[in-house]
Amino acid sequence: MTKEELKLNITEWSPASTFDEAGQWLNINVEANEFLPFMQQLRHSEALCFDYLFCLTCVDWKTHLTMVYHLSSTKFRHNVVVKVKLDRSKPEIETVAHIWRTAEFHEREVYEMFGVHFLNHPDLRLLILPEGWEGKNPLRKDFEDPINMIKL
Amino acid sequence: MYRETEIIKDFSTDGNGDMIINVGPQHPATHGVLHLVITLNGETIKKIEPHLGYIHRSIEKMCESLTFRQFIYVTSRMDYLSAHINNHACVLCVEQGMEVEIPPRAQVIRVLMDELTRIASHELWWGAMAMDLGAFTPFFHAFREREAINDIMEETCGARLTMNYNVPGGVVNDLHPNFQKRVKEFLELYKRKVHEYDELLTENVIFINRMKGVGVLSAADAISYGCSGPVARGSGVSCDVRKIYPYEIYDQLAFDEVLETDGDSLARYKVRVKEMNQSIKIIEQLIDNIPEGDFVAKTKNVLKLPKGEYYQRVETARGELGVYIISEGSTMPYRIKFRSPGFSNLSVLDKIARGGKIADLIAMMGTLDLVIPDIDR
Amino acid sequence: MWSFSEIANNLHQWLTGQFNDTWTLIIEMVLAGLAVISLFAVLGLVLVLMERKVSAWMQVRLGPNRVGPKGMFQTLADTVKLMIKEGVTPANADKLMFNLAPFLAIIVAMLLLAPIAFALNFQLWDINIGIFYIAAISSLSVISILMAGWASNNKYSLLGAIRSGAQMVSYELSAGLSILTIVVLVGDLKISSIVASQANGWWIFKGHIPVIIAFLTFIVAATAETNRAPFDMAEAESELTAGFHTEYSGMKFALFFLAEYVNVFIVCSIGAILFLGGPMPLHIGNWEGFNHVMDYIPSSVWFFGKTFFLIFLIMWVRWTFPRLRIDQLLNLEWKYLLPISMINLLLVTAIAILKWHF
Amino acid sequence: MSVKKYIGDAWKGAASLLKGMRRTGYYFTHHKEIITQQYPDNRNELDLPERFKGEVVMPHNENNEHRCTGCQVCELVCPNGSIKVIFKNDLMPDGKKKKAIDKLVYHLDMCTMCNLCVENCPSDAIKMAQTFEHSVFDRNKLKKVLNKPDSKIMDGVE
Repeated sequence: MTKEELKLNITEWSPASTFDEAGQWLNINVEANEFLPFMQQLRHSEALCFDYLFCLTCVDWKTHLTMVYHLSSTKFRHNVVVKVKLDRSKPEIETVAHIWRTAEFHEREVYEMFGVHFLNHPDLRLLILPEGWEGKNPLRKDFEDPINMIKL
Repeated sequence: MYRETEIIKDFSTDGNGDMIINVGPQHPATHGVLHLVITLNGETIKKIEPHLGYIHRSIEKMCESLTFRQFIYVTSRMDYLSAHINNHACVLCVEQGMEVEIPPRAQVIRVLMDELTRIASHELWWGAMAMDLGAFTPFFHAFREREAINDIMEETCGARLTMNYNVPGGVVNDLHPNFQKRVKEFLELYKRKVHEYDELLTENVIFINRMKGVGVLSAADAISYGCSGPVARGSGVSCDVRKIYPYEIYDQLAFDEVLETDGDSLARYKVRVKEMNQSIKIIEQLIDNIPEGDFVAKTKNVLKLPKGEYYQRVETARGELGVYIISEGSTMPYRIKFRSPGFSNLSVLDKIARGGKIADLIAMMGTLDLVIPDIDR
Repeated sequence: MWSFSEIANNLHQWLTGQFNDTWTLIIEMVLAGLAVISLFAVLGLVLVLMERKVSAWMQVRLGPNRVGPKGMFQTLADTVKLMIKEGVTPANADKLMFNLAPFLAIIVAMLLLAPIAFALNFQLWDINIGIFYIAAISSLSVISILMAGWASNNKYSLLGAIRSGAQMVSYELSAGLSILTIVVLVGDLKISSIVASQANGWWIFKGHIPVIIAFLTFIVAATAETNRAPFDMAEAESELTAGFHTEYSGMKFALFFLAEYVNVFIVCSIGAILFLGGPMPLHIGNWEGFNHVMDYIPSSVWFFGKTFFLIFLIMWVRWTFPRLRIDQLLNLEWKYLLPISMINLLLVTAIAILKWHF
Repeated sequence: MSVKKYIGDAWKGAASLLKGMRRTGYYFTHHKEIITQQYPDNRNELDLPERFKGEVVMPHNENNEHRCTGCQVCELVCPNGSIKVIFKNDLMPDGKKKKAIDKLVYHLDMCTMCNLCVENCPSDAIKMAQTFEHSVFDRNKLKKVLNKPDSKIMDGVE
């Protein structure tokens, strides 16, 4: 499906989501509270069939965090980007690990790097950082580490 | 004297005879600092839990303080076996925002180098995997061909592994005058020696028995776990970025996407071996048809990307590498995310290894082709 | 003609002339012990160098070439290095068993040397149950590996030891059965009579196809029993780091290493004695001139030539094939080798009863 | 399993093993295929390609003059901060003070050989050398001063 068709299809069942067509793919902004049903619909809808989550990350915008999900369909070869705005002081979002299994590792990475809590995640622990780094979120913009960071 | 209790306490953890064993961070089969905590029942694997981060350098954070010209060189250190392809992904992503036309000569040079890198990477994988399985000789035979590629790289790019040959707009310097001759010599060497690979491993009955039916990954799981590259293609999932979302001149080249449907280690092995032949095919098409012209487009000295988001996916030797740049209009990226193929491919290990033997784990890790700095970034 | 047996006889006569019987016996025992130990040292040095050179040439490499002419003293340098290294005993290891295991391995190897015929009429101990003695003693070597694996208090070692236990007990069967084929043909367990029975031709030529099958079975079983690739389950470098000797260092590790190579030598020499005539020269039917020329080659050269040929065969196999998995290893034994060698033994028995062999 | 298949499998397996042994046996007897380079011995014959990136050096001419103006482009462009330019003030014959480099400090231990400094140098003062034996026992020895003592800038380089 092209960008326009995707937009029409998604507006049908999710009128609340907003779109941004600036980049190469269709960007969809979703509210955190309707995020999980939205993603389930993307995955299981016959016409969309977004079965391949190829990138899951988070961006720190200093005022808020944004979760970014890059989805693709191995059947129809169309892509979308789903974005969810999160509160920076208490970021919480539903996990998608049961929809796309790859999210389990990616969410663990985001959890330790940005401190986003994934609700109902099967195994939310530190993956890359050693013990004792809970609560420190190295990829946030205000992270300071005088020992391990070298300022040029 | 005899400390029976201590020994028994050490070996068994929960009273039902399970044994927890640490493979890595220093272990001959992990090829790097991967740490796997394995729960064993006898020789049978019950659970695998990867512990990462031993070589995490936080490249994403580093890139936030480097300019768009500088950060490319850091990415060579992610997947060091396909360093050129990593750089390629980064420059393609930067070029999306630059509105510059890449000269055709530069495109062909980049693709040629990509494919040479791919062969070199698969060559190393082949030898190292054979060594993991206990056959030491193939390792040296594979390195003989790989060394020929490295010499070509050294002559043209000035380095053997982390070439740093790509710049936004083209490549650093023109091909070495000897390049075509050397590549043809390599092609001839490869064709003369490639049958040894079959004789030493592919047709060997011990090898086939070690690989067949080991670590079966279904197509649905491969998609769900986000696998890419030869791992997914071994399960019959068509995911070659060069075919599906072609970049550079890949849409003008004749080559096949290698697919196997068994999903076991042998299928993944076959995909990689056949992929080497496809890369040879691509190089043969291009080596006599390198267009004349500039090798780099004129670009501004200070690079600024317009505000926006850029995503570029390329096919490295290990799978799909994604570079996600968010620019705020300055000379440095606001945020960079590298979607590394190894990270997703590693997550499938627990799924496919359960119920196998320790020796199977070696075969599976070998055919997943993990490069640890790529996973840790 | 110059030969080992003549030297031994002359020495014995000279000693009996000088001392009384008891002292002669004691001195001869000491000399034999020294000879065995020096043979051990020489075998270790030669075989390690041979292995490294063979592997290097198969791997398009040069191999050791820095220490001494053509790298001949490389293993000597390695030995010196291993001797001056610290022999660490892990804190939680069972210290007695841990330190005893390498010595047990080497003692078993030494015991096995006793009945081997290095040349015609040159044996340390021509015991009348020679082959039976070898089969019995060689199964002791698994104990040293189990001891080392258990006492190290290391999970890799334990897994390696258990694997090795399963493997050795299994392969003992087909090795024993293929040895039995020759015993059936000869009708004697004594090494000297087995050798003597091959004066007119080696068993591998005289015994038709069944003996060739027994020979191949024996080579496979021998490789497995000495824990060498492709059957090196107990070490399995890429799986269990170093298997049962993960925790060993310095000279204790060197003893295991030495025992492995001496075991290889011993199984190959047994193979040579049983199937290839041991010290017997190659004779072909009625070619008198040819046979005469062959007789001029000393019997010890024949013996060592055959043994090293078999060792080379085992090394060749080692540097070509990938390792088997433990269950495949046991499948190979119980589903292929054992049935084959049992049927084979029946055939050989029939041949022996009907006197079909040459 | 039929007997025919059992024997056939065993035969095929043995044949594949023999094939591999033939290959290794070939290399065992053909020593001219050996590819080993005897490295420290062949140092004199080693020819590294002229583009090989070994370390950054600053060429001087016979009058102990270099071409570095101290523009600091290399320092700015280096991704790792491995180049540091330290200035001094030269007293010109006409009494004016002129800024010149005192030391161009290069940290080989931090360098990734990306070649950016050499490419961006406006006066071609630095280049890559074809050396690769950099190992030393003390990390401080990898901190190098590229300009020679008492060296001056070449005439006519601005």
